[in-house]
Amino acid sequence: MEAENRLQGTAVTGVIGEDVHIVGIRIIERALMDAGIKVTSLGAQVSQEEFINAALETNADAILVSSFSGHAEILVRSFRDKCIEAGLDNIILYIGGSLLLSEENWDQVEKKFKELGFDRVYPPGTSPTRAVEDLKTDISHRRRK
Amino acid sequence: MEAENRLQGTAVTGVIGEDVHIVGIRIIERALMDAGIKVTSLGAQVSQEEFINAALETNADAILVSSFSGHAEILVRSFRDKCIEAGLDNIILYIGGSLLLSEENWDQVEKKFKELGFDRVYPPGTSPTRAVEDLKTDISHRRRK
Amino acid sequence: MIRNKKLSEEEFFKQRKEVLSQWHTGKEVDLDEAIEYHKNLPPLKNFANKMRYAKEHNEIYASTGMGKATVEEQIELLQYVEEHGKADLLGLSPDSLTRQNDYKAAQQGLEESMRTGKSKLNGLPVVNCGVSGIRRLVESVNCPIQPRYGAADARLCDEILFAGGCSNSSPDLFMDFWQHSAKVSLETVVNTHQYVCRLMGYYTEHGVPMCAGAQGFYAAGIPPSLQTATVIISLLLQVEQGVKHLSVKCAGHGNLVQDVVSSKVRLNLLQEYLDKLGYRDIEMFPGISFNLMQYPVDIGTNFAVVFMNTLMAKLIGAQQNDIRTVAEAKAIPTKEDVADTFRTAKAMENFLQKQKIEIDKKEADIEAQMEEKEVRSILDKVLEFGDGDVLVGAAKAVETGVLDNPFAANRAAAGKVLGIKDSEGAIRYYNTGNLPFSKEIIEYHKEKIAQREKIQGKSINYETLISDLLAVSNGYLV
Amino acid sequence: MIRNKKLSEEEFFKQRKEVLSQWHTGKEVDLDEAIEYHKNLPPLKNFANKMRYAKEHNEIYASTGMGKATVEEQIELLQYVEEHGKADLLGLSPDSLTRQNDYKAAQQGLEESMRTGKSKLNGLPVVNCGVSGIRRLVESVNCPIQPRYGAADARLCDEILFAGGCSNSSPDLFMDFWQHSAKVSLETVVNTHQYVCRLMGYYTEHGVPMCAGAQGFYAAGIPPSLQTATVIISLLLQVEQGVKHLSVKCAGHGNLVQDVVSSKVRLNLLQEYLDKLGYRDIEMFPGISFNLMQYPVDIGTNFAVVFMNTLMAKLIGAQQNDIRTVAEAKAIPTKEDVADTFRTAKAMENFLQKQKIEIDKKEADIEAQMEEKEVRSILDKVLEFGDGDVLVGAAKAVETGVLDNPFAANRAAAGKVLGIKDSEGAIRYYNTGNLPFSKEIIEYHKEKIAQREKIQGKSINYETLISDLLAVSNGYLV
Ligand code: B12
Ligand code: B12
Repeated sequence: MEAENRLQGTAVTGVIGEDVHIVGIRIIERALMDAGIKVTSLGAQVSQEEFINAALETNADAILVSSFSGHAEILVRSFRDKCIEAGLDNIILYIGGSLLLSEENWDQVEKKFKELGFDRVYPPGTSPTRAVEDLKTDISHRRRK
Repeated sequence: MEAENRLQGTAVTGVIGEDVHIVGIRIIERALMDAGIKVTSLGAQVSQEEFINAALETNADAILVSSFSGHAEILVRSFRDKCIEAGLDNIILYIGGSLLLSEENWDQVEKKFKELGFDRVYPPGTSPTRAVEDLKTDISHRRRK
Repeated sequence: MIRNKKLSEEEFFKQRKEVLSQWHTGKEVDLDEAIEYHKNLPPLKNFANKMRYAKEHNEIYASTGMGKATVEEQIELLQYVEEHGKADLLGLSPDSLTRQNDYKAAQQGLEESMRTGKSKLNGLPVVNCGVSGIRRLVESVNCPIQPRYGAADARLCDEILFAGGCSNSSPDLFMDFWQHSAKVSLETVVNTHQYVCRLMGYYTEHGVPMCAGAQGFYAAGIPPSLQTATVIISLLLQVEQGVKHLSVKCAGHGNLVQDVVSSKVRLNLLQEYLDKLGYRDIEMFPGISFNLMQYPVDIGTNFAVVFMNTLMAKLIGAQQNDIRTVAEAKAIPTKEDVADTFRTAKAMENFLQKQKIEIDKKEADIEAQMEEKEVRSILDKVLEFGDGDVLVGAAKAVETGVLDNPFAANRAAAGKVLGIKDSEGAIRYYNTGNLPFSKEIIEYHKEKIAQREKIQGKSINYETLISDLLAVSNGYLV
Repeated sequence: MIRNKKLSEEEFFKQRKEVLSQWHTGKEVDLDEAIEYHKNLPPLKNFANKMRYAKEHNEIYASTGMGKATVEEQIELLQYVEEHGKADLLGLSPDSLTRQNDYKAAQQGLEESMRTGKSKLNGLPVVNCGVSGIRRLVESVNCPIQPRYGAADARLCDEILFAGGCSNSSPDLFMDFWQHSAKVSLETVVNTHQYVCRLMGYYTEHGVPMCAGAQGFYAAGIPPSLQTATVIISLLLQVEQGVKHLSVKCAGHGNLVQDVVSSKVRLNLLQEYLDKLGYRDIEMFPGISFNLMQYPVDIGTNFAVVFMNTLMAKLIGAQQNDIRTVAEAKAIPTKEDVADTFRTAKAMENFLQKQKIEIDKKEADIEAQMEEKEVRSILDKVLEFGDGDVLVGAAKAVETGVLDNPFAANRAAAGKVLGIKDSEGAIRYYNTGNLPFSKEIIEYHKEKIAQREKIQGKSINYETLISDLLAVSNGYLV
């Protein structure tokens, strides 16, 4: 327990595409920082390239993408591939927010974005604590590899 | 047209069974009277026998049964047969109100009560005018026979 | 013979034997054991206690009727509504055969429901379920369960409900006489109600607070003063038999000034008559319902009705927000219907709880003055008729139309009084029938109606009456 | 260079050429023809006219955004809502690619939506649909269609909307600068907004009333004075360019005294500054929205939110009741979602229209005094900064945090100010950042917060901030 609490990590956060919905990710960022994770916050309207460059610069463990516009499916196409191309081999990728335009079965949404290369997918209303716990676990796994 | 307007008839009205929902039928009665139909109003909590006796006494063209309790199906069982037994051979039978306990497809409800011997079946929210028009038509048919 | 006088213990227990023998479950009722049972329930399962808690904490509780044909279905419903509807009070509606004391037919319905697994009754056959059935309900949830029904003779049903752990009832004289039975006499209803109240008084005297209450009668479309008069009469019957906790209900019609005023007038005059007639230490809990003749079929309009009901509750300082579910117009509501409705009401209550809003004071003063005069005219006439005995007077008042109701199911109502909305949606007397009103009062109402005719540019007729009755159901106030 | 000065006709038409060449549909816009087109529309299809009608008839109109990817889908939506939602105003939300001027990507989305028959955009790609597309919408319904969106650069989109027959827009300086773009500069947004307002002024001067308006910024969780200051600045930009009809919007937070007061203060101070700066004959239409950070997921709570919004609208005398559909938290609402919500709002409005209710006057007076002082402090500082020019001052105020917003998407915001609820649900300054407030003001807010801490018996922290932001979404006020 002790060890886990001291465990640190670094993450890049932002809202992808033309999207300005900033509040959800702000809340997540704050929780991550409180948990001792170093956060590079890119804010709203961030492109895939900006995410990747920031991750390279900060040697990040994870990229946390937020999206509320309903255009996520289009906006994250081949994001994982580009990460790998840039040398971010086993970087942790999360996505959360209001991902699709119409209300759909959550399991299906999750499956879709996992296929698009994300390790974890979060619906609206996700508790920050959950995201923090997940990230801590995933970072410790990643580092043990 | 003229003739039709002067056409009269007599009807017995009431709420069947243990049911006290009196307002719907009061509104219908008033409309019938305004249209020149003689109404014998039995009020609430009327038994099958009371309906039949009143119809015999007044030589009625029609019996209008109202029911809101949701117990209508049980309460009107063999009503048509009893009418025939009592000599009310081709009396017009209407029923209206909130007939069943759960929301069901109206067509089905209508079918059910037609099978139970009613000539016409009316849902909640029926306009009094519609009932009056129907009754005038049916009485004129009946009298022509 | 009608008399507003407490039943002697002897009379009461004599009658009680007879009552309990009406159906075999009557044998299950043991008064001393029941009192012990109540004393061992958590304090906030007691209805009066919960009402007092609400009053002290400035809370408003949604309440409504809810009834299924079997104890199992009823438990499922109550638990669902408690959890998903965030309910503070739960309801229990007996079916209409039980209300009419046809326990045999109710038994058939119960058995058929159990056999088919489908509810064949419009409520719970309480008497057939017996004391043990009701206790299973009471023990399955945390909230108090509020029996909600009217009946000409609820004696056995209430015996079983109380012994089962319920701690309130509405032995509402005029509601039950006029609205819930077609042929019964006032004398009979007075007797059965005195019995029930005597029973509630007995529990109360033995340390179990029982809460009674009244709303008068189903007064959609009728100005409030007539309802207020009947409420006060009903409550005077209750307190005479030893009831100490009263739920004083009011039917809103949608004009908030009128609705708030009528609740205030009701509470003030009740206190006045209680004092005058010497009843002490009576606790009152105001409640309100939006009294429609027909609930909206459209779901959107239904939510708007719940909202008005809650706003009324806030403005009058009610503990009980007496609502109907958003499926009311259709059929017996499902558990989801009830829970959705309760959850909305709860959120509205939460949003309104601490707000500082009020009705226009000047308008309210005029309205209150007139309404007080009207109620006093009726009640003083009733007391005069009865030579000080409010029930003796009530009997004569019904005969002469001094107490009246145009939409009574019971034949014993003059049925002359009619109401109509004014231009702002308050209900006015269109026809005062035989109400003992002064010229001033009659003129006041006439003027309000004339004002509407002027504004709308057309005169009022029977069509207007009907359209007024159905206005709110269609999404309008006037 | 920033200046609050009317664009000369020359400058305007020069810039206009450029704007219209950004996408091929720009060619369709012919200003003189468009003015004729407007003049031939029924008068009540004009937004300002309809607002005036509402004001004169004491009516409240529900309004909300609604957008589908194709003209056909949008027509279906609007007609459905007009009929089944009993709507008085219809909405039109452009998609977010269009808002960001990415007309190419929007074109792809449009084509894909047409091909698949499934909406692939979060709104209508207005520019791609062109003038003829918008006219088909306008002609398919009876209500005015209200474009509802924010964008850093809406010049082309508004050109097309106006030429298509729409007669209002919200060139809302701070909303668009802070909320609708991450990287744009204030100068750019000022310029684009001056252009749009000059265009609206042009129509107005040529006999077609165009209604602009502002809400300031998306101020969930932030006390009203800051929003009021930004609203007034936005509106001063608008009137300088020739706009004569203003929709003055306010974001309610749920405490009715505060919400009503902030609308009043906004209108009064706006009038004061208009007079002071010499703008005449400006018509104002108040509107209100319940400004939540997160709309409730639960349908019941959602209806309660619509109800609060409508109650606010009634209490402030709004013409526009700016609501969200009951599906807001989930996804782009279906036509049924919109119609259900509108129908409820309509019934609520009908029920409330003639009611005589009001907020507590004493409380309101104190609140109004403080809020006026706050707004004056900010605006006077802005004018001081700008040497009388409100926009020059605004630029400096943003830099120094005299105008601030903690939840801006734009990086250009000090982000120091924070709000928190007091014990009655009014929003107070938890942190006043660099706002130029007197000690009296700061103490007032501190005291209110201390009062809450005392009542709740615990001190306020970041968790409280978040739970306050989400309280209404979960069915509570505080
Ligand atoms: C506030 C808001 C706005 C504000 C944004 C202000 C700002 N700068 O942030 C404004 C008014 C500017 C706006 C604009 C628009 N919006 Co908007 N908006 C909202 C609203 C009301 C709230 C969103 C929000 O901030 N919630 C608060 C946070 C705390 O919510 P949350 O979901 O619980 O957040 C948690 C999780 O999502 C999770 N999470 C989020 N991201 C991530 C990422 C990771 C990695 C993890 C682990 C977790 C995580 O953690 C968060 C914290 O607990 C929603 C509707 C709603 N939900 O009520 C619509 C909504 C998101 N908007 C929508 C739309 C379409 C738009 C517009 C296109 C136009 C329009 N129709 O209004 C424009 C787009 C502008 C643009 N260019 O992007 C749609 C999206 C539709 C869809 N997805 O299908 C919504 C759902 C409304 C709707 N029903 O139509 N909007
Ligand atoms: C008012 C009312 C009462 C009042 C009745 C007052 C009175 N004396 O009339 C009181 C409070 C006493 C009452 C009691 C009960 N009620 Co009740 N009541 C209602 C309510 C709110 C309105 C009914 C009404 O009068 N509508 C006004 C008229 C004008 O409506 P209408 O339907 O549009 O009427 C037209 C048509 O129906 C048609 N029509 C009707 N009959 C006929 C007949 C013919 C021949 C024709 C041509 C046309 C016709 O014409 C009418 C005029 O246009 C309804 C719910 C609702 N609809 O909103 C429940 C409702 C009818 N009640 C119901 C129930 C269950 C009860 C109770 C058992 C207990 C309870 N749960 O409340 C008790 C039963 C008491 C008893 N012994 O019968 C249920 C019935 C359930 C079902 N059918 O499945 C309803 C639907 C409520 C619900 N959702 O649970 N009730």
